[in-house]
Amino acid sequence: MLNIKTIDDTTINERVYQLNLGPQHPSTHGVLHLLMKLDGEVVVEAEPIVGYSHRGHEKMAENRIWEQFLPNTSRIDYLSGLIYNHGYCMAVEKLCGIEVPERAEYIRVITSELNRISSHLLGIMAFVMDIGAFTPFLYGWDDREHVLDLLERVAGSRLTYCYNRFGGVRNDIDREFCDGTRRFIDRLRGRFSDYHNLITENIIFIKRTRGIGIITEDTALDFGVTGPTLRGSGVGYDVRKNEPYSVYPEFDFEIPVRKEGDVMARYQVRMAEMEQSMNIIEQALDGLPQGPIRSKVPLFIDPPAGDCYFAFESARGAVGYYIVSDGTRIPYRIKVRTPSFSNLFVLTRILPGNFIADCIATLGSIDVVVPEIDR
Amino acid sequence: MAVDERSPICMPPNDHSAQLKESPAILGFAVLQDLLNLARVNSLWPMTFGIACCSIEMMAAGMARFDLDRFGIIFRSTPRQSDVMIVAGTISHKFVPTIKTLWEQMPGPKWVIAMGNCAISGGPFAYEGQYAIVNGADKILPVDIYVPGCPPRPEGLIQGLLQLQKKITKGTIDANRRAEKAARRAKK
Amino acid sequence: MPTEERKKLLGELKNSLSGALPEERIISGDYAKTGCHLEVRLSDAGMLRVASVMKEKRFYLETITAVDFPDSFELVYFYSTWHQDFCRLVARIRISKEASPRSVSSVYPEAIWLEREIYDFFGIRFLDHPDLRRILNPDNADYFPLLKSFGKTKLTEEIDDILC
Amino acid sequence: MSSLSGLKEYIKEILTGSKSLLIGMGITLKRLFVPIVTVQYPRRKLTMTPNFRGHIEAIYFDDTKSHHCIACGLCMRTCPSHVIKVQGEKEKAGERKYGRKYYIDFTKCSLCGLCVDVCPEKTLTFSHEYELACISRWDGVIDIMKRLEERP
Amino acid sequence: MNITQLPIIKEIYGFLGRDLTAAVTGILIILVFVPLNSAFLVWLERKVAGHIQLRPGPMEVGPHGILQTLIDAVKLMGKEMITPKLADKFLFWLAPIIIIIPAIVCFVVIPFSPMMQVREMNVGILLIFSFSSLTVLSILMGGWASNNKYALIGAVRAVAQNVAYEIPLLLSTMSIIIMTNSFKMSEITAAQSGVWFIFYQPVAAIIFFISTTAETNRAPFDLVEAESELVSGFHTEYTGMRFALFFLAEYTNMFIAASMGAVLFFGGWHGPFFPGLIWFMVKVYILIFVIIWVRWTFPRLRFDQLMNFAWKFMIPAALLNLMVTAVLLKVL
Repeated sequence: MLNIKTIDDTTINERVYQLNLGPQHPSTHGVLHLLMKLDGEVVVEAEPIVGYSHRGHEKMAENRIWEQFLPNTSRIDYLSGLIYNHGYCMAVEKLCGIEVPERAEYIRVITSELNRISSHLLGIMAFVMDIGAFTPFLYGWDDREHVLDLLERVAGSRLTYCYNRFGGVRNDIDREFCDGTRRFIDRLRGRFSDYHNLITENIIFIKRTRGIGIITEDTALDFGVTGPTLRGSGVGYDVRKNEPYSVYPEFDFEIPVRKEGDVMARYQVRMAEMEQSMNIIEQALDGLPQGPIRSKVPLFIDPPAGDCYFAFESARGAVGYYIVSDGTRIPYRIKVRTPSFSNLFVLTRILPGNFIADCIATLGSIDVVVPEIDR
Repeated sequence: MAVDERSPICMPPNDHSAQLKESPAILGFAVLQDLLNLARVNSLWPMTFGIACCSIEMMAAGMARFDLDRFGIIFRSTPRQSDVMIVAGTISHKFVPTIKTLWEQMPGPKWVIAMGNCAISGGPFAYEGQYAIVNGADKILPVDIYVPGCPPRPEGLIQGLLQLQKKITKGTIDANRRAEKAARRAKK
Repeated sequence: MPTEERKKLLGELKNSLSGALPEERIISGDYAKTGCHLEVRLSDAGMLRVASVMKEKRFYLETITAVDFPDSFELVYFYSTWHQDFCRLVARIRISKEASPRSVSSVYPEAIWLEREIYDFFGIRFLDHPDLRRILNPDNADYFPLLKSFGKTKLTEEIDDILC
Repeated sequence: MSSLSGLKEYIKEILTGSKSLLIGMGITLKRLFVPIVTVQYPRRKLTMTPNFRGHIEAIYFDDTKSHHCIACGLCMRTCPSHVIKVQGEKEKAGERKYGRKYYIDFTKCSLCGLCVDVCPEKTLTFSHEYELACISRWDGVIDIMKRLEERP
Repeated sequence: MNITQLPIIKEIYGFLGRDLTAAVTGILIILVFVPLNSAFLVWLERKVAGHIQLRPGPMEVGPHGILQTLIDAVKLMGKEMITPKLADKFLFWLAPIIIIIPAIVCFVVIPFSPMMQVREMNVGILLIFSFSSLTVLSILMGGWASNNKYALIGAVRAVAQNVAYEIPLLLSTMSIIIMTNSFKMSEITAAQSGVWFIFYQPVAAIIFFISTTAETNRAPFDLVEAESELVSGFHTEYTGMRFALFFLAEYTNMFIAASMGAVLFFGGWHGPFFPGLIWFMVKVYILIFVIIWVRWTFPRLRFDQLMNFAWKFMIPAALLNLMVTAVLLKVL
């Protein structure tokens, strides 16, 4: 019924041999370990082994007051740290019933979407590099540096942000940020044709990605796959649309969906999502209200006893914070549902029967961030 | 420098800077040694070895904006062909054997840079009750340069690499190793 | 957001759930406060039945987690839909500290890793689990870190040295 | 006829494929002549934005010719990783305390800015320092008061 | 003044005979030229790659980093040489030495200019082909002896790839050979004094270019050392100078392939105004630039696609081309 097997040394014979891909390997995006059984170059079984960057985030939450977990959230998934920041703040605000000024929500959405663009740029380009083209990676980074400049301007750091606060955000955005964002969006739109010519329409790229690593809808249901990986399989599920939070309902945007479920589809979904993010940012900048950026919140919050689940969409899929409070200043339990954890486990189902090169492409197209899996 | 006895910031047990003296020239080989050192500092090849957040900034340092290739620094994917190990990220207990193996696989002379606060001291993850991480790469590797920051900017890493170049050309590393050897011999 | 359709879906869900679990309590949740539309409190090993009902309705298993309360564990299962009319269901079960609950991994393969993680963190052993090993911590670890009784370990001592 | 149409497809694919390859090469050739974007770091440096977060430092106020730290210890308590150590003393009994010593261990800081936020006297800010590489782990311990004195 | 008029040279001539002297001096020149040339090529590659990627490439060592690769070589000499414990020690030691032999021998027959050819042979092209297929032997030896799975996969890939691409390479060259009726490099060059062969044989030129790229294991055919799949392929376990020899051989092979291309299709040393040597070098470096440019543009092929491409497209196309050439030659 389940074709999930774990790799067992005893079944190795002369024909089949074992290959450890990782934990240190150029294409495992950090310290992922793929244990594979190979017949020639064809994968017979594959098992991801995780935990090499387990840092105990959840235990740490139980040792700190609510505010002190804030910097950690952006280190769970360092590529979309602001989105995690945003989500954690919203979860705690939901638990405590804190109102957030509208301007703050707009700023949060703008920064989150910028972060999503930067994450997708890196994700796509790293995936293209895994396929063997090195130059697009640098072009993507060139664009990404502009996003990072913008985010550094408002949030103060390039990668691991701690920008959102309970009840608002830390700094207001200025005119230069707004203008810079618009300039960046124009620039990135111009660059898209280059990317399409250089990558999407390249015959080698198409040959390498079409029909590879297919995740069907049923497989996705079995494994709880979310995010662009799911939307490449023909399901238009996006937390921003299906379960709206923040001020997302006020914006007009689409959820890009591809039917094929292969590596190419996931790549295309990410490309289209960047365009949608740019639309959201433009609308948010146009409708940016005036007003305070942070509501009155006590220095240290004391949430009421109770629990709540809050879901939001990071660049990799549906994230959930399950928060249990016992009424003290210290969280009783914080569980983070991270999308890469579920997305990665699909590999055991879809990798067997593929070549090593396809495994690398599939892994790249799922776009995992290892500390997010390991927490 | 200690503030008081219950200081949360533990001060160094002994002064490290005392060891970092200029190296005396080794007999007639000083010129050769200098030439080799010059070659070494100008082609420090780090290993493609990212663990966590800092690895992204490490990549950024190699990309178009900062371009490590200007200094002759190119990333090699196999430890056999690399000179510098940039420990960029939190080291978990599960990962320690791997790091040690990688370090042993590198051919000498080799150096370590601890990039980011996690690799220096455990950083934000060193809290009471922590069970998963090693607080600092210097617990398992002989770290030469520390680049603090969470994560450090790419410029910070480049500055660290330039510091390492200085340290190599000054010969302080050789001097340290020789001092260690002499101490061991004296013990015997 | 189509509230009418959601009401219909919730009604159907309640029906089929109460068909499968005659003795269990099904409560409407307060979405604005807890983030869940429906809450099921299980008293015994009903999680497999809930899981198969949810699978039939094409819900996906969002996550499984455990909470270590002073006298018992609480296992929490979150299910939600991909449909436009969004709906989230939470199933809770209180188990004693020594109990071995049944695994839902035969219905949702995703649960294999999620339950391994719970075992890794809390030491809860799931019955009928195909591959119950450590997942995040080293294989030879002898601790369950997320237990409230998990105090300072040997590993933490050196960190404490630095802290003060 | 199917094989013929298959052959047609095949040839068409080869032609469009070669065209796409040539277009790709055109893009990289174009970039070969675009000016480089590199900031040649030790020679030229980027200017940091006003919000940039380096390690924290005390603000110099003109009215008191010093900082305003009252050694309340709020920053010490808020810090997630116990980075800050501050000590103050009273000049006379009954007066407010005045911060004398202020150390941060930057090698554990996570740059969250909670200390800056909670400071009641608003005397903390972020420096724009990022070149902090050092050869000893303890060089990361920064004496803020000393930095204030040595300020240009 | 003619260098052969010097008394000392005359004396040596008298002792050794003209041919042998020319051969010895030629080989000495080659031994100096090969490392310097590949150092320059590596620098060129890093520079071109840099500018394609909007960055400057090596800058700090020498003016615009021109001494970078020499410094790298000095460093690699000073590195520890590691032989893995479970490796086949003899083969592991032998592989880097074998790979350098064809790289040097092939230079013997390359006509740099009408005067500058170490040894004129009437089977020049055959010599290059036969020796360059030795490269794959060394790759196989290195990969096998390393006792590393990545290296082994890389080596096995290399063998299959080289076998597959040697056939279209030979077939496309054959269409030139039946046009000139000669295996001599200099005669082929001389036949192009009017029109370059690329205008007669564009299909053969394309096939030749693709196959040499594959033969020299350059992207998009660099499956042998595909970094994202096989870490570093067959030289994963090689350190220091041994690795440098593999690197040297790769770039020298690239030079040989480009000079073959220049001789076969671009008229060798022919060109107006300048001496033959300059024309030859310009043509070779332009070809090398194209190879580098291709490498930094395209993704890598998958292994089965690589083989399909060779057997299902390149070989039929090359055969067809050869047939058409033969028929036309007969008819005209």
